Amino acid sequence: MAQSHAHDDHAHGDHHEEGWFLKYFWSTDHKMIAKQYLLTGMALGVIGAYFAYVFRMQLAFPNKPVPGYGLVTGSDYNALVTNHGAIMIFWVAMPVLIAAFGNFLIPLMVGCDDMVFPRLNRLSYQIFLISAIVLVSSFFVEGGAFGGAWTAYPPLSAKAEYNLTPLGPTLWLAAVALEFVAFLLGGINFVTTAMNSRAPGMRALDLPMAVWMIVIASILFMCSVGPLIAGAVMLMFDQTIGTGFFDPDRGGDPVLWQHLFWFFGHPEVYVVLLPPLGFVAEIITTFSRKRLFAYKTVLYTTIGTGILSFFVWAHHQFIAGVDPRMSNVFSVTTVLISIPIAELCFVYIATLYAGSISFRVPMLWALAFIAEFLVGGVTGIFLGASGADIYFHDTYFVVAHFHYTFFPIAIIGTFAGVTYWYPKMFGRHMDETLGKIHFWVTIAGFNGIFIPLFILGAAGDHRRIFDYSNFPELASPELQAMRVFATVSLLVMLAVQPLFAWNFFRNMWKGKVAEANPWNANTLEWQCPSPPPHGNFNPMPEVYRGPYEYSQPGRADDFWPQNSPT
Amino acid sequence: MVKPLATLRSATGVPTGRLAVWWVIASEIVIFGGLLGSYLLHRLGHPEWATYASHTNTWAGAFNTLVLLTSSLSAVLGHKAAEAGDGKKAAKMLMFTCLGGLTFLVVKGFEWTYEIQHGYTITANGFWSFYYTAAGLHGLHVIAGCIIMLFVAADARKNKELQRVELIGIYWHFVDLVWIFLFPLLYIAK
Amino acid sequence: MSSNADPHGHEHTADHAGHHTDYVKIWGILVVLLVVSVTGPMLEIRIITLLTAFGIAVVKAFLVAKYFMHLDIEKTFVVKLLVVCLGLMMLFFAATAPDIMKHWGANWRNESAKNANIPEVHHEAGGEPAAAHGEAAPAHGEAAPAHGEAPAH
Amino acid sequence: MIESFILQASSYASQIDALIWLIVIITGVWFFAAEGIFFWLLWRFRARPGGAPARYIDDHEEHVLKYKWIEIPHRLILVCDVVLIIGAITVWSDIKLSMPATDETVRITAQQWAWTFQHVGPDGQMDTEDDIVSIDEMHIQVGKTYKFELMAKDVLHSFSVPVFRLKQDAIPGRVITGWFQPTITGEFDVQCAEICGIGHGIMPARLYVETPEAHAAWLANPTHYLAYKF
Repeated sequence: MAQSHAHDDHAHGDHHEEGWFLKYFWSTDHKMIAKQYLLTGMALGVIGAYFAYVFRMQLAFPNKPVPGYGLVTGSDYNALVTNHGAIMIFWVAMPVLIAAFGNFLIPLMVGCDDMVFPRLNRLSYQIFLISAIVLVSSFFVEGGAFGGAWTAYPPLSAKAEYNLTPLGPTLWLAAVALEFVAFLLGGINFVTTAMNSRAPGMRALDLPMAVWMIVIASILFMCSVGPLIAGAVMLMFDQTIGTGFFDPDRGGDPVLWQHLFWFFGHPEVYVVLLPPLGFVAEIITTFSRKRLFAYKTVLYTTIGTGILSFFVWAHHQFIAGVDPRMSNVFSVTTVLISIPIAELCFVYIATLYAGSISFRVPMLWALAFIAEFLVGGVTGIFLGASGADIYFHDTYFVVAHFHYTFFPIAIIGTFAGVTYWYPKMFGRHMDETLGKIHFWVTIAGFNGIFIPLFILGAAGDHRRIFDYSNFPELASPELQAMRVFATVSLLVMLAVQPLFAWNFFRNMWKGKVAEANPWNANTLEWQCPSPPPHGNFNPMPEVYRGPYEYSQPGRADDFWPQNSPT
Repeated sequence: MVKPLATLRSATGVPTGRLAVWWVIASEIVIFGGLLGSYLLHRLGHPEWATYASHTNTWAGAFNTLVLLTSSLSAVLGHKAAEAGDGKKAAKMLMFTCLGGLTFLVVKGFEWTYEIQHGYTITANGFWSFYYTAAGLHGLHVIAGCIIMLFVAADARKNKELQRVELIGIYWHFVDLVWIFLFPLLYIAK
Repeated sequence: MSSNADPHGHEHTADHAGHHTDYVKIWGILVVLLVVSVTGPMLEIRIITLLTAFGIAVVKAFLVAKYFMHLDIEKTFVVKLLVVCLGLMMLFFAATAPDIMKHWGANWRNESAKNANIPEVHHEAGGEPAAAHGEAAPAHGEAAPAHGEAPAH
Repeated sequence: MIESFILQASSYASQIDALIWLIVIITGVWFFAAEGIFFWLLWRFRARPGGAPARYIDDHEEHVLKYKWIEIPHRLILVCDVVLIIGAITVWSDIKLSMPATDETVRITAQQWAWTFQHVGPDGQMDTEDDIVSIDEMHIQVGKTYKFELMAKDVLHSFSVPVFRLKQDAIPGRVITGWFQPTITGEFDVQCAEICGIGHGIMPARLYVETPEAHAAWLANPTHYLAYKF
């Protein structure tokens, strides 16, 4: 029952034929809102990647005009680095991983027709779109964009006479605040739908891991963003009205902002980590035809990691002037949080045992996620141990560490999710060979960028310095050669991305038509037509078993959909 | 706009509307918690703020607390009426709650103009910055509550969506709770 | 998430209907507590001020949450969620206090906060005569409030 | 592990490098074990045409495997973490918490885009007539233990001397103290490690660790450097 994507005929309820605008821009259908988030996130991902290209060219070939940008001055460099970080975390990782896949998957995997509050869902996307526009507009205002790092530490971010960009910081802060509002509204939708609208017969432990992970991520976000919203109000007043919340001369304290920011900051990195872990769980079970190893262990370690993530935030501030005695406390909790995450990785690796692993493109991405994330997790111990962090803090070692965690999360996790659910989202298949070429070049390029950065960080390269020629020790030819190598690897990686774009957009119309369950998976989203019509299921599914009952002994085919009675 | 089937299901036993409002309350606790926590940190660190705080008008604060408590009473009576299915009484009670909110804002308006005229503006010093930010954010929530209440009362009068009376009631009680803590922190600790 | 999956839970669970606390009585108690919490601090005794102002605020909050918000008959995971959020705020307060509330520590001291700590003895920032404690006499003198900050470091 | 990339020029540099070595060994073992098993499983259980299908692991076998593959590594990691924590805290406490008897004090002030160093001068007393204040240059004597008082005038900065393994943020409104003891002579870089605006990349300073004679010579004729009352 292949349905061409262009025309949405469905049997569920009478639905007048919507106009072009209503269908694509004013839709309350969770699947359309998911695609809106996905495409907006990808568009901003292109902008973020462009910033990375420009400042990496400046680092490799200092003070030479960068093709496609021109000469990169000190303030340009700071603005590019600041907004590369902010865009990639707030406007690429969160919308794509939580909002796009959350919107698309939760109603389908839970077996209901839509999100609980469709109009609130549409409103949250619109507020997110406004926040993206406000952020991009901050580049065209007088004085340029905000250049005080994505952590926006006052007094630099609070006073225009220090950051020399009068309008940039306020616009940047307004964009971030709007983005928080969008994800608070979205989060409520995700959590309520997942908790309340489960299909009849679906117990909590029958939920696929992807739903659990997105729900726990939303809960972590909602419980941690509060103090930063209060902080953003205070910083906005400091910037505009001239109050002294973070001004040491007027009774304020800059360290308070650091605490408010990182109290949100660390749970935030787990907010973006959990959804890809959920996608990886779905993909490795499907392509190794194996039951997820120790479902309960995965769930309880995830909840444990979530709780522990509230106790570790000051490891970002070991040498930032917090009391050294507190640093010891946070060093203990930070090193201890490596235990649940290591356990999670071991459980995923153990799932592959006694499987029959087929290396399709989604599986390649999911396996690459595990392999690369292990590097990120392991190098985090160097920074969590307070003694070693004295040297490593704010060097390129830190940059390499968090790219080995963020890149698997935001890029590898997204490609895994997109290639796996593409047939369901668009009703057609992506090309396999193009996918593999894109995979191998991207992974090779990624490692080529960040392994040299580990070495540069160990050699003493500090962050956010646009020209190392002022530092004799760092201006040595060997270190400069490594910076050039990293930049060239970035160029190689960026060069292959249009291949993915071509594969992604062309196959929406020209790709091989996909059947309902191309990967023979068990979860509910594969039990309705691709792409699912408005109202998703007809009739509404009942659930009889867990999501991972693959290779049941004594059954003909090696998968057992959740909703099939026999 | 036909309601999706998802809204009618209640796997946790808590109706969807109320579950969503509890999540709103949870995220609001963390927002006000962050702001009041920062205020308390500074307040305990700077004993001299007590002298600045002596210029707040305790009587206005006390009267406002009384107003909000009374409006909480009418909100819960409205919820009781809605449960009994009496949409008209529920709407009347909600309008009374809204009136309480407006009185609160009017009293705050007079209070603030008096203080600003005497030079205690938001940029005067740390205490007044927190005073206007915290009370201002709370005031915004009172305004938002009143506006939503008007819509809910309009529907309730026609006996439609009666469960929303309870939902806006919970939100209003939370706004009252925040003021119950704001009052001693800003007005009494002298 | 408790998983009693009653398939089609009726939209408006009726568990509230049979519950008739006398709301006006609760309101009466709250008003009495308010009066006490306002008069208590007037005795100028610090411990009484703390006890009445903040102790009673907690009691009032408990009453509103229990009776008005019906948290006593709400599902337990909702109560747990709200308590966890409060706990997070206390955690944030406890871990941030050594840096913000205290102005010195191991190998550091907060000079600017320390200077500001010298309570202006009997004169308001801006030098108008001492506003007698508690009495709401409008402080005359120049309206422009001098910043209450420490001498520029 | 990092001494091959950068010199060890202060007394506690070797302590930090030893801690880094400890972390490299512990995390390296776990990392290569996990990746090794991971790639082995991929190769061993790859889907071959006509190969064995996937085997269903029932709850009992999963419980046994879980104990072997998850519980035991879980406990071992806990032991490794305890060792790491003890190492980290001892190094941290020696450097940041304790303040040994210091011979001299240096006052370092960071501002938007320059470092100001106030040396005690020949009389050894701070804030006396003969203090020597120099911009972007710090002159110290090898072997002496120095106490530094770090301040910032405007925004956050961070005093970082990679070869000393010394890094401490400077916060406006706060005075943060610490210590270091140079062990080899030479000219070294001082970097700002906290973003402080447009000039963050162009506020390097030079650190001159001199022999006692050279230091005395420098002290003798401070006219060469900016000497003015602070």
